[in-house]
Amino acid sequence: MNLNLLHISVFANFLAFVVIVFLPKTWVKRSVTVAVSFAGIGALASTILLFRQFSAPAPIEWVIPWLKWNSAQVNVGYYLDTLALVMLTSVCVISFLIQLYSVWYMNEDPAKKRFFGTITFFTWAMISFVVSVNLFASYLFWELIGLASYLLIGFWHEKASARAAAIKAFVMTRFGDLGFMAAVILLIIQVHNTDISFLITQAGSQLGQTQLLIIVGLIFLGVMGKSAQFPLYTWLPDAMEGPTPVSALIHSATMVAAGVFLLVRLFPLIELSSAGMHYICFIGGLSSLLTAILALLERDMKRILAYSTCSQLGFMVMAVGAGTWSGGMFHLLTHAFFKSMLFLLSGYFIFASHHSNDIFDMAKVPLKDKSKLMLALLWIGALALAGLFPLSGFMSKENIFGYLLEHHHYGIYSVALTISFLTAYYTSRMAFVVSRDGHHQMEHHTISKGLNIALRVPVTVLGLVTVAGVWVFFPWLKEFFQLHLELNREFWLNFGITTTVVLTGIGIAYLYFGRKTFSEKGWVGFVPGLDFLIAKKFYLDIFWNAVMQKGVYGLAKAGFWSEAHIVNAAVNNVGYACVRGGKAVTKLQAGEVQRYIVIAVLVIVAVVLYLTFRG
Amino acid sequence: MPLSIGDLIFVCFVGITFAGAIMAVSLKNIFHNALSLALTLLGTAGIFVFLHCEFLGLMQILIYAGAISIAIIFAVMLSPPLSLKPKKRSVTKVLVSLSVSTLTFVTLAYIFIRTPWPISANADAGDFSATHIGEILISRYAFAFELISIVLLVAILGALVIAHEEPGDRRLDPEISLEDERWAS
Amino acid sequence: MWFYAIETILTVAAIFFFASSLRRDLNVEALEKFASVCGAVVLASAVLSFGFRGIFFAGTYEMDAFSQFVKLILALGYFIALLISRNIHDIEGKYRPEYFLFLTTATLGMTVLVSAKDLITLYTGLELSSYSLYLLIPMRKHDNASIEAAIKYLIIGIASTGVMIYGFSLLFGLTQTTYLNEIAAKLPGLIHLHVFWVAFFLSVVAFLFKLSLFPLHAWAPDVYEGGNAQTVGFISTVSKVAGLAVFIRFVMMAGHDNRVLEGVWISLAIASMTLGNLSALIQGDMKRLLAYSSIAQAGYLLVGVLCLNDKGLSAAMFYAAVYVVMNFAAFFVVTQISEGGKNVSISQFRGLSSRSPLLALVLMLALFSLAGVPPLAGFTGKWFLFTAAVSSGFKVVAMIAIINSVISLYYYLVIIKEAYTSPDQGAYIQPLVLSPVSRLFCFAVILVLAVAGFFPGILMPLAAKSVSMFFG
Amino acid sequence: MIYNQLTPYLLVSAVLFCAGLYGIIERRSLIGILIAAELILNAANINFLAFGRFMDVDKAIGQIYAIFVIGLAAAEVAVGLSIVIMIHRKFKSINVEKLVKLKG
Amino acid sequence: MKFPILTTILLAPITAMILIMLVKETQTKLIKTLALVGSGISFVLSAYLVCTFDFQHPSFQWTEQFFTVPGWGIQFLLAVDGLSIPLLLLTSIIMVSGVLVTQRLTFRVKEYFALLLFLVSGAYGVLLSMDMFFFFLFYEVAVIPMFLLVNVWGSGNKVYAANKLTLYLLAGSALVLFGFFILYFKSGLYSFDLKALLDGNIHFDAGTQKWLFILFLIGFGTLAATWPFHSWSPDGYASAPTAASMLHAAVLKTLGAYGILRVAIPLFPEGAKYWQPLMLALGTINILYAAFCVIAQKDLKYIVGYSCVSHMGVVMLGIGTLTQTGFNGAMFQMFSHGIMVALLFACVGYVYDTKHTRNIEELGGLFKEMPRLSIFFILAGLTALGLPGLSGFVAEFLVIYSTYTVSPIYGTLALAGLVLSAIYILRVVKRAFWGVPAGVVSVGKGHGHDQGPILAGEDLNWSMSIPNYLLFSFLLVLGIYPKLFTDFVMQTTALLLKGF
Repeated sequence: MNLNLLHISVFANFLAFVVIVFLPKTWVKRSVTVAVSFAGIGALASTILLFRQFSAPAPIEWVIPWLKWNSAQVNVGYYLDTLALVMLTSVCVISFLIQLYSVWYMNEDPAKKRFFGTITFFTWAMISFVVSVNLFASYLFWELIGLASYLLIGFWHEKASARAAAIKAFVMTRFGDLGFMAAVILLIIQVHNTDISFLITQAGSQLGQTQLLIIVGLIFLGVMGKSAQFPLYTWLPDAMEGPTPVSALIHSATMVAAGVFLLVRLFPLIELSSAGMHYICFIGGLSSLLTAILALLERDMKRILAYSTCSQLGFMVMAVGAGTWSGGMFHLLTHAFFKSMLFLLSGYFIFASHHSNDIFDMAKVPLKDKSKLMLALLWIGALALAGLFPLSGFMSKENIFGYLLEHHHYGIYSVALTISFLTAYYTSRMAFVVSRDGHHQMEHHTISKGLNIALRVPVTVLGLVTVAGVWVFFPWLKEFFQLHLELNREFWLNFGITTTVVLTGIGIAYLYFGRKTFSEKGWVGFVPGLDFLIAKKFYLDIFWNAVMQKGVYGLAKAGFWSEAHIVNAAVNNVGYACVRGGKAVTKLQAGEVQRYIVIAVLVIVAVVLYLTFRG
Repeated sequence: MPLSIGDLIFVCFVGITFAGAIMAVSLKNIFHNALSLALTLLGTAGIFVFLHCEFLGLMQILIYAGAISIAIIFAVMLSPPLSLKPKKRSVTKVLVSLSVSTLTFVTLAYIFIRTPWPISANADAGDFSATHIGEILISRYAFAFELISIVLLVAILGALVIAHEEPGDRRLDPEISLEDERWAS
Repeated sequence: MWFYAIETILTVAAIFFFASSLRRDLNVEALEKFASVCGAVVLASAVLSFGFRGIFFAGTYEMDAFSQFVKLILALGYFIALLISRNIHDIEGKYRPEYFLFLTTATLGMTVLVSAKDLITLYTGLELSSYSLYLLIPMRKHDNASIEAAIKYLIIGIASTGVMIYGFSLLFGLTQTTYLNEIAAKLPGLIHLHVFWVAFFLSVVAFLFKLSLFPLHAWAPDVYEGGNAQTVGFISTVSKVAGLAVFIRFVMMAGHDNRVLEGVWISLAIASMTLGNLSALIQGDMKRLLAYSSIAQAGYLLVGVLCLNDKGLSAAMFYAAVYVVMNFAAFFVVTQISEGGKNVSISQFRGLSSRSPLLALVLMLALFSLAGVPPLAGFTGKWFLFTAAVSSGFKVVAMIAIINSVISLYYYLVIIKEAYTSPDQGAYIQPLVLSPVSRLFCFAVILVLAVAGFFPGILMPLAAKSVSMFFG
Repeated sequence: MIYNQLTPYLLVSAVLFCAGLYGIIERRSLIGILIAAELILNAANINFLAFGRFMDVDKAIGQIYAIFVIGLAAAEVAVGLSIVIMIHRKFKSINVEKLVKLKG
Repeated sequence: MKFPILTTILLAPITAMILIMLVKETQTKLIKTLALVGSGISFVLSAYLVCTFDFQHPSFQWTEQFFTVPGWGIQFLLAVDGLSIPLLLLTSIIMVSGVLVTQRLTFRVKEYFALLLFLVSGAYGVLLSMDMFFFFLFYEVAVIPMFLLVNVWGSGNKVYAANKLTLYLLAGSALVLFGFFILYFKSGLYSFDLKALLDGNIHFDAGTQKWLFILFLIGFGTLAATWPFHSWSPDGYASAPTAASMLHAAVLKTLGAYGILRVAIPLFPEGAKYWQPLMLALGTINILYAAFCVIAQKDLKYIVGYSCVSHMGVVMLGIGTLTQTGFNGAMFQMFSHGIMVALLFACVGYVYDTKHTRNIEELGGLFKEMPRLSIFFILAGLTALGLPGLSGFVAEFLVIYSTYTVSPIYGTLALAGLVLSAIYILRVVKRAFWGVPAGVVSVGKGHGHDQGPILAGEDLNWSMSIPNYLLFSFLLVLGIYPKLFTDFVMQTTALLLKGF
């Protein structure tokens, strides 16, 4: 029964994809219905599965052999323990909600069919990645996730920026993916088995410390790509070129979540390499900090959210690197819900401000033209992101802080605090600005009733989860994630510190943006050089552009040149040499018969001399 | 080594032959060349006699010195402006030809002198007579003898066909003159 | 008397042509038809007398397996030559009997050449064929090139024959006989003498000339360009095969375990192949190109001969046999394309496939076969040649030959490209109508080239049998 | 007794041979070339007869060789001359150096 | 006597060719039907062979022998094993789709199909022949028709391309030819029987092995477009008509690699070991160099051509590992790459015939204009960049995996090739397929005669996309369930290593 439910949750989206592919071109509406209803079935099945399977003693395993060669075998199938289960459910549910939302958002897009086809495919790939039995199979779906995100980011391919962003996303993540692939290959070579259950239990003991470090490093390279870690995060802000639901999906439960999930999934293996852990922690913290800084001056709402995603992902990675898989994972879960909600809301506000992403344009829209519900949810989401009690974000962050304190990682703790402060500042900056009452008169958009549901239901559900979800499921979560939320002295100390930091952040944001007059840059303008660095995006985009332009395209041009001037020239010259030889030889054939005879006689005499004087 | 009379005569014939040969290839006038060739052939006939081949010597004079030379002279006569206006020799060509033929001669002479020829002890004992030649010719070499008649037939007929003057040939069409580059189509 | 089938029939044919040359009211068409029939009869007699063996005229003339096989090839070439000698535009009708006569006597001379076991007979046969060919070239009317070609041919010919007869005289001095068998018998006492090898080499110079091998190749391009296509086709195939046959006889007379001249043959083969192929690369006239190609082909043949074993010789004979067909086929296409018997430049092949697909196909197959492209006879022949060369230890020669055949492919490809490229837009395409006999000939060529290429098992045993007599 | 030795004859023939060779490659006149070719054949003839005399061989054979050479030389000259005459008729010249249209 | 199925596979296209030559030029329908029937028969029979093939049995099956040349060790011997049978299927698939793709041809139809059938019969012959004479015979038969196909039906700089392609390949094959003669001689068998040679446990001494191996490597490698002997391939394909490019890129290149696996590896194990570093290096250079070259290209056909070269590098790398997995991967790549590149060429050919340009800077928005075609192109492109779920990934994984077992450095470099392939494929998709349709279509001067005029912007219709579906289905099926394929070659590739 549980296996069947699992089948349903995994293949519901896939089925939708297949059906949509084979639907005739003109059946656009029906394809939307198919997608949403199948996703709904999947979400339902996974939720039921969550309740039935959560406390089950043994994971579901279901295996079919896929590829075999002399030294190893690769299987595909399910390995569903609680970790995967939780992830599965959240992916299914969030994806369903986002698809529902897309019914509104994509209503007028002619290419809806393609959109829903791809998004169901995307969801399926992510789900399959999550439940995959084998690391190799995980890799397969990992790549498919990349493909789907590529197709979705480039969905509006008429825009040059969308095309560029899609390629950037795919190539940069692929760069990381190859690390993953190399890791898989090395694992196969070293331990001949890449089953997840094997890797997290026995593989570590069969590997030396160096091998382990290499493998962990390579896996983390994949994570850096997918989860947008320094220095590969630059694709993520650009990925905002896709439709907003896509951003919501990519930034919450799929794509970027895959990286962190992979880290958590393999945590027992990764944990064994302390150097690897340090490295992961460092990279996570660095990315988190840098992207948080980048968000400080951003005006594009979606990009702010994107940077915040990077930052939060870095935060999770840092937590995992610091040694708490549960901290990372739990934050991933809570973050998935409120971040997807924020993105969906951004879709609404962009719509409300006549398709401008700029928060200061949104500020110009009169308050009465903004839905109160949406504003409320925006604040909920923003504060959850900032980590304010009692929202889900608070809980998951507090968990991490608690762990850090408990294990005396004070350095990391302080970095985390800084990030927390920055997060609180820029999220509330965004919320303050968006919820301003503007005076620009704009004609009011009306949203038809059916669509209204599609718009409101998903965000409301996500909002509810953000507010109440963790509290409802608290006992389960606490048990499973071993949350560091004992109400002891340290907890209160921690609570005090973090709340102070968050409130300070919000307060500063209020000072600059909450009142009647506001400055665009806020306090950042006072820090010398910071705005410059932000404007240059820490030179990272420039660096990667240079790698692309100077490196790859430079080499391409070099290849082109050598092709023309070395390889082809060599071949052509052989031909020319033959022709030249022909011309030279025919000089002997000058038409004078006596010359012919002289040549012949000379050769004959030479032969005669040879015959006379040989040996 | 003292020279006998025979030697002297032999040397005379050789001298005639050489002189004729050299004149035949070096004089500029074709007519003189042809005459020199006849001289050479005469000299050669004399040498043949020294080789006990009187019959061949006769044949040489009859066929060669007679028929061939006359045929050549005939050709010379037939073609009025045939005698080229003596042009200057190309020095390069003479040098090249001279060195090539000298090289050849040196090579041949070296070989001939170095070779231990299997000379028979009683060299002059055999039957050199024309009768014997005739016997062998129509027995052993009968087939070749028959064949040579076909060769001669072909040669004569061919000469007739090729040298036959077409009515229109005299009028030389300037388009197909030697200077025209196009006739090689 | 029918032992001499081919020779007799050729002589009778010669007499007939001679008689018809005396007639004033000549029906050229009837004569051409008769000539074709005559060729067929000669071919048939060659087939019938294939198995005949015998020694005649006091040992000067012998029909053995080798000579009969070669005569079969010669008769085939003769037949093809007469078959394609219809509607010759560049030889006047009134000279047609002489044309056929000289072709016939040339063939007769060659049959004598391959059967002669005596140097005098051989010399006579050689001269008979040579003179006939010298006379054929200038018969092309109104074309000064043909006369120039003829005199060049003649001069080089008589020079090489002179060298040969000088060599014969030395051979005579050393062996005191004119019989090939007796010369062979006396060899053991002579092979240590340098002068013997000199004499031997000088003796084969005229055959190198017939084969158009380096260094006596130089007449070929000029003669091919100057002569009319049928004659030149005949010279490049039949005459070459005869030269090859007598060359093989000479070389085998010196013994198959004797490697004194090996280095010479190798050098000549390599020089011929390379020179021929490189020169052909830059040619514009089709016949001239074929001349250079035939020089190269002679080089390939020599590769087979220099192995001096049954493999090499049978490969050479196989190749010679298919060479006759493919080279004649190429010349046949030239005769069909040429306008009024004029020379054909390569650009004139353009659009041939639209004018006559069959002819284009024949051209392509013939040229590919010459280039050694499978599955055609030329490929199989080369395969045998190179197999023989490698297994006799001549790896470098084989490699050079293979490289050469790649180079040669270029100029064949250029022609084929022209033939198959569509004519320029707006260009008037004159369809080429082939006579039924020509069509039949085309089909026969295609069949032969394909079958001999793919089923070498048919022809190869014959070739192998013909040379096996050299190896006891 | 020079004339009773083989080598002098051979040397004479070599001289004739080389003179002929020289003529063939040097002469401008086509008839000159034909004449030179005759010298080569004569050189061979001297050889045949000399070998015929000095070697242990049927004395007729060398002579028969020579007879054939003479006979064929006659045919050769006939053929050659006919072509030369034709050349003269067409080109008004028998200079071999002018016959260089066929080349390349 | 059992039905001579292999001979029938070989004879079907030849018979069709002869029949076509006898048909009148104007009966194009009949000609096309004949071509389809001829290639269809081979397809059905090879599919039948695949189904009935006993893949547990490593050595030759279905042996057929007909005639011999006494004294020369030549015989007409046909047989298949695990190496040849997948490629046989590949050939027939490509041929059928090639014929289907060319249904609109109106220019010199008769000759076109005759040549195409001739070419494919050569390919069959190479795969089936177990005698070096016939192997080589068919090898060149497969190479030669391309010359006319490019010259007559090609486009662009076709004369140069045709000459280069033909001469280059024949120069390469000259080495092979030479090698065969040496084998004939050195093996001591004095026979061209390849089967006997392979079964005979003949050991060549180390020195011989070394130079013979490199001879065959370069000889066959030229056909497999090994760097630096690859330059015929992009030029040739850019100029060739669609079906010819398909067949050539898919089948003929594969034959080069097949030759190495068939002849060089099992006969010269020590030579292979000696030259292994070279093979690895060449394979890697092939992958990277060609990938960089693609990035700089603008012509769609050049792009596909160079990517084809890059992918053949994977094959070479797989062979160079000298491991069973590597061989499996190489075989897998041959098959998958063949199908993929055929699909790519089919799409590009259609684009060119429709838009009369192949310059990606002049194209754009094809996805809007012809979505079905674009999807096929993109899917094939995704196979090219090694996307899991499509067959290209499995092949590249197997090869890279085995490369890692031999040399992690080359493995890593090969991995980098995957990034590059992503860059170039996506670049094409971005420039040519995405975006808004380019307004002005410039009609190129030397456009080919491959197909009749098509209205600008018309998408593939159902019947035209049948070959695309056919090809893609193989990419998908093998990508999803690769065991189907690897089971076939497993036993035979193990046998290849018996001398190691």
